[in-house]
Amino acid sequence: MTVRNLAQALTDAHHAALLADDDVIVLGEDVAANGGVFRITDGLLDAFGPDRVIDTPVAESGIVGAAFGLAIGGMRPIAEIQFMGFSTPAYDQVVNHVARIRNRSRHRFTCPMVLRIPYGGGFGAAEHHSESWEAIYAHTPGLKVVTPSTPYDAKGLLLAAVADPDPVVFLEPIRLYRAVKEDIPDEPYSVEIGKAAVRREGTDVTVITWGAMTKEARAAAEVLADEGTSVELIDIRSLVPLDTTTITESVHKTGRAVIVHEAPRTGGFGGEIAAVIAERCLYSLLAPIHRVTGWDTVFPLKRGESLYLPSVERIVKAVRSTVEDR
Amino acid sequence: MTVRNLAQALTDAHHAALLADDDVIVLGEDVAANGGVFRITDGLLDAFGPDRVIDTPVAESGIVGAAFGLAIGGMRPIAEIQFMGFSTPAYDQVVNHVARIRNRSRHRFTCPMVLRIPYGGGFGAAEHHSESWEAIYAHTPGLKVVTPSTPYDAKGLLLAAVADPDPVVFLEPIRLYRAVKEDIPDEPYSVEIGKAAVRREGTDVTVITWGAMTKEARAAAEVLADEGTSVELIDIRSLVPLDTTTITESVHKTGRAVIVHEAPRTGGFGGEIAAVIAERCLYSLLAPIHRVTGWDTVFPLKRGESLYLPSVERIVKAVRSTVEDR
Amino acid sequence: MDQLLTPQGELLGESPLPIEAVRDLYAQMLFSRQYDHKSVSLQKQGRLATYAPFEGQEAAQIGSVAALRADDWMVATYRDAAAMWAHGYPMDALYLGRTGDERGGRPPDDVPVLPPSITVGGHMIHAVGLAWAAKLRGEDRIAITYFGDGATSEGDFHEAMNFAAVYETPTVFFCQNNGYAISLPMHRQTRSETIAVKATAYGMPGVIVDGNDLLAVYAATKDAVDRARSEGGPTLIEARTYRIGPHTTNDDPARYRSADEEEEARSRDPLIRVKAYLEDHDAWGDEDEAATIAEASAAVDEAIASAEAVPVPDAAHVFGAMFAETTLQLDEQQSQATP
Amino acid sequence: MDQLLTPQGELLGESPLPIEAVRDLYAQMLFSRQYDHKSVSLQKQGRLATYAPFEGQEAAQIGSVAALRADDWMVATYRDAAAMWAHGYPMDALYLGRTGDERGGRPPDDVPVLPPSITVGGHMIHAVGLAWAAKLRGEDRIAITYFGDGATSEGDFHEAMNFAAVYETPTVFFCQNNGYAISLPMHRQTRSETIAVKATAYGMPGVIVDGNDLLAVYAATKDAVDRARSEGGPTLIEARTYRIGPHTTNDDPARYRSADEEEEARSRDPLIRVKAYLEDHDAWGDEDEAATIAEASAAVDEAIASAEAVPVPDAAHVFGAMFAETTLQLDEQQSQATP
Ligand SMILES: Cc1ncc(C[n+]2csc(CCOP(=O)(O)OP(=O)(O)O)c2C)c(N)n1
Ligand SMILES: Cc1ncc(C[n+]2csc(CCOP(=O)(O)OP(=O)(O)O)c2C)c(N)n1
Ligand SMILES: [Mg+2]
Ligand SMILES: [Mg+2]
Repeated sequence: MTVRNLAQALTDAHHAALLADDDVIVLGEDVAANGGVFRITDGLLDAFGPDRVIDTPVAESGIVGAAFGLAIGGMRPIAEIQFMGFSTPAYDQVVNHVARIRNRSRHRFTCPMVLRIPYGGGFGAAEHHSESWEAIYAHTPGLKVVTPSTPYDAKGLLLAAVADPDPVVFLEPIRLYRAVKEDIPDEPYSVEIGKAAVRREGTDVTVITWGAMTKEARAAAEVLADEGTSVELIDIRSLVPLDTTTITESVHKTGRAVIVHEAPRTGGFGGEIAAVIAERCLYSLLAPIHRVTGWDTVFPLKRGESLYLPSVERIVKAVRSTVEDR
Repeated sequence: MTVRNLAQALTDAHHAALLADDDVIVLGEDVAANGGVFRITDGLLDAFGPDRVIDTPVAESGIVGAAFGLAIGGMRPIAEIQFMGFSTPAYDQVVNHVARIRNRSRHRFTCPMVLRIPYGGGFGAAEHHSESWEAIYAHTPGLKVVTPSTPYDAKGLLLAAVADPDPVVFLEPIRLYRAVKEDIPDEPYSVEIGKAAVRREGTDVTVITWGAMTKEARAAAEVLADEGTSVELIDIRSLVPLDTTTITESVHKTGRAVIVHEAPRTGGFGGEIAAVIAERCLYSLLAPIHRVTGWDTVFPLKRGESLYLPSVERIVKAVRSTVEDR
Repeated sequence: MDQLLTPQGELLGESPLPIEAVRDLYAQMLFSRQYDHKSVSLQKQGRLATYAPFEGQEAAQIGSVAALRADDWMVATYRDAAAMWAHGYPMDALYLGRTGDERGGRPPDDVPVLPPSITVGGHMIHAVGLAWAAKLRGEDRIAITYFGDGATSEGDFHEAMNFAAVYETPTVFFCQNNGYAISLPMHRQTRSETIAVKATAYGMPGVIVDGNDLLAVYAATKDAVDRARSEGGPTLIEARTYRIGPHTTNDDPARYRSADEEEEARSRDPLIRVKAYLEDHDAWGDEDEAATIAEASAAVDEAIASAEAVPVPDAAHVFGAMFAETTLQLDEQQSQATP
Repeated sequence: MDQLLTPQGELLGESPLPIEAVRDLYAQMLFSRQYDHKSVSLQKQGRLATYAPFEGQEAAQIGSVAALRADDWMVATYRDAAAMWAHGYPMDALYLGRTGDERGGRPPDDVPVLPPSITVGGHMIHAVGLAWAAKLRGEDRIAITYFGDGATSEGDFHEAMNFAAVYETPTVFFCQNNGYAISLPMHRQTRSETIAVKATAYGMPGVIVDGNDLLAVYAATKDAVDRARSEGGPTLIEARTYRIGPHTTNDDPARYRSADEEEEARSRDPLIRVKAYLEDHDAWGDEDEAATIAEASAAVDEAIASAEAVPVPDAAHVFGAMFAETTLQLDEQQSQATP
């Protein structure tokens, strides 16, 4: 066991994956010599050489399209996009090719690749560096979409993603890279894709979230506990496949649900979760389902960021009104 | 007044828009000499000439990016993408540039353009020709997203979109192009963007849909009426801005809601509507909110299509179980 | 522009192929044309979904495939059925796909041909990735990708060419310049004189060949394939040809080109000159022609019959190939889809 | 590679600009460098968000802008503050933007400069659209777009170049080839010998100029601008320069390039040769240098002060510029955002 933050856990997972399977390669902009803009791939070039850790030109569609061909050709590429805001030039390759080849070839050709995308805001970044577009990937049949909120999950989910026979979009909450640490095993292990994690058990209200918001939600749960409200906190971890069982069981128990995400509200993945609850838990619901989300605006620059991001306060407020409601 | 089908109403609207304002131009693949793959722009080249009706190379990102510059430069471009499945190469231009310029320049530069995208299935098309990706556009702050289901709305919404000071993604239900006709005014008129249409008043259950599914839902409502179930049918017409008032008022009245869309269920825009209802109408709800949607699969080719598309039967079945539920 | 056979069928210089091989390839061209013509009429009868005819492009497709090895990767388009078939993709699978059935997208395990790309431009980089994989794995295979003049306007063409050059992947970029992107003529798609010259932007060799000349196409492709195989990197080939038919069965070429132009193009029909060449060398006669066409016709009919014999799909068909293992959501939905 | 001033400042041939004009441009270069240096230290103090220094690229930016008219469109990037400022974008607005405030994205109404593009590649086509609009509207304006070597790898570069050529828009594509895309050196981004040669793929003229040579940059840009203005269509200019500083204040160049290389580059500092040239012509002295630097320093400090004086934004700032008219959703959300 070693204490690692989420970024270090990801680096550790890369080492393990490259060591375990010669077909695994890493490609992306500045991932080799530079070790990646977030240093996630730092040290991999020295350890595994330029045939396995590959710097690419600035061409996201090319990166994903090449990875697609590499995967069909027998490799296991881990492709990095520097920030989610720069994933859109590759969006066509992802939805029209990566997500479809198994279906259109009836299992004959498959694309076991991992598409790593750092996402989310909260660090005063420049424009286009703080997006949360998980919903546009989750709405694409043929992709699995996961996002870790702990170092343990970061390593386990990335290794599971590399081992997965299908393409996995691996979303990394930038704000948590260095904000969360814990003791994690040095040996390889995997965390099952498609299972939510109950971060805290509770009886009064279910708070459902993922990625960086898990940290805010944990803090909110503390505050609420002090005022006597027992929060059950679910970190879905996997948007696709979604662990509806864990969600519905919890809401049946608590009768209340608050969904928290950083992405803009309209069309955000919170809508999907609310729909699942409204479809399956209606008779258990004691109060309206609340969403605490980013607004339907462009993600603001540094000086306006705090006005946009769901805060501990906003989560606490929403939970309070939910439990008061009847 | 002239009887026109939805396609003819769109052609009529193009004539009106080009006639009314010299800054209006039309560009896209095969829109000029060929009149567009669906003949929507047929006759425009002869009427307005090659400076206003422009064939482009096969380059969707270029089409939208050029239209963006043209719009900032004072023109009012109507850009056509041939099928929604081919809109993804332009997705980066749409979300990172078109949708943002007003905000990032604080109103100094604006992009009054219309992006026309034929969408949806049901006509046995080749791969990539039947997608319903409205949710990925509706989740992008800065865009308005509309879709007509009648010839009257087709003309009125398109003229409203051209007149709008902001970018409008105009989604055209391919299956309805020639499937619906009605008498529409010959002179220009506009239909307000952001207002839903109640296609049928009812008391037992609210069915909410848009685009091609409006036709199936109407037929389902007939069947249900014969069995004594009174359906209130809402065609939202505009996904962004969404007319939540019309939706919530109806559900408060009926106490039941069924949402119908063609897109895959997970992450579809139906989730947003269910979330709005679960947030605002919970205490009026007598039954779970049902979604009748496409499946979480790639849109099937001709021979499998009928297994995928929401049918009158599936809608009727869902409404029945909703009204029986208590 | 490289040419070895004049439109009249006289040989300029010497043939890169023995006469028997040319006979076989000519037979393949006749097979392809049968496939193409029958596809058009089947579509008219509503038995196929939209079809994209390749009439006039047989020399480009058959001649280039002749330069490949059986295990070389192929990534082609909706208009390249002749090339795919010549490389081992079964005709019945091609037909099955065109009836609107995903099962047509699965070639036999030993056929390294991806299902045809319907999107324009996105597939070229896949041939770069496949060739790169072969290189990294030390496999002695190359990858060829087929695309049209219109596809060169897409940004993905640029990125594919650049990646292939930067990583020196064994990829052959085979462009069939048939003069049009649906209704847009080549000279309005780009201001470069040729497609081949675009290779300069990537430090890649670019060659132009008469795409209606079976032998010249073979020779040019063989050069490129040999270069790729011997670690010489990628090549762009521009095969100048013409789409004699409509863009697809939904298209009306009269809207954008003249009957004279089409007539003139027909006179350059790629089959004519090969036949003339073979006849001049007493390697082909009317009975060969008749027998081969009859054989082709029968083979095509058989392929159609077996495609149409495939039972209508059920729900499992729609849900069964999304992932290696199904998901909770897919299971739930499949049960809802099965009344 | 075109050169008019040697690194030592001797003039080859004759100057395209009168000496007074060169004096002004040199003063602009000094202003720009003040801006750049102060930005780096402000960022270190946490008073600016990430900053992308342009030190070493002053001749390319100031020299090219000198060839523009006030109403010509400019579409540039995060590294082109000098060009934007020289074309009228106020320094305080540039600083405001860099503190992380959208209000910095709004130049005065008579300044035809778009806010800097942060995404790489997507903005070039905007200069094509703007130039096209001017052409369609009969306005006598051209559009120039600035981008780096790395941006030429994006598919959007290809589509922008192609559209500009096909529609003959009055667009100048000004590439500052500063040797790197973050850590990736130019020769690993593409296999073409130069960026300029890529113009061939579009039938467009492409020229290479010493980007550290103020006069050569001016001359080359003037040619391209004149061609565009006289309906001669677009031009690609490759200005060979070097990014002396890090990619951004988050970047550590030691990871991918040597100190020697940086040293050698510093010796080609674009300011040195202009100063030497002016001094040789007794058009500049130490007092001019000192006075101008002092003036620049004061102007920059003032710009910083006024940027930092802008009050912290409220909710209206976040919601107020999404559409011309607000929506129900935005109103509801804004009220929720205002405690
Ligand atoms: C990304 C994308 N955009 C548009 C289309 C519609 N489309 C199908 S074929 C075609 C023209 C392609 O021309 P070319 O590359 O020359 O191939 P050809 O059809 O002539 O063989 C277009 C625009 C598409 N399939 N994909
Ligand atoms: C679409 C996109 N991909 C990646 C990035 C991250 N990024 C910012 S600058 C840069 C390198 C650009 O290099 P170049 O075009 O040479 O410009 P320079 O920074 O050298 O001035 C990259 C990859 C981005 N901003 N946008
Ligand atoms: Mg073509
Ligand atoms: Mg650079």
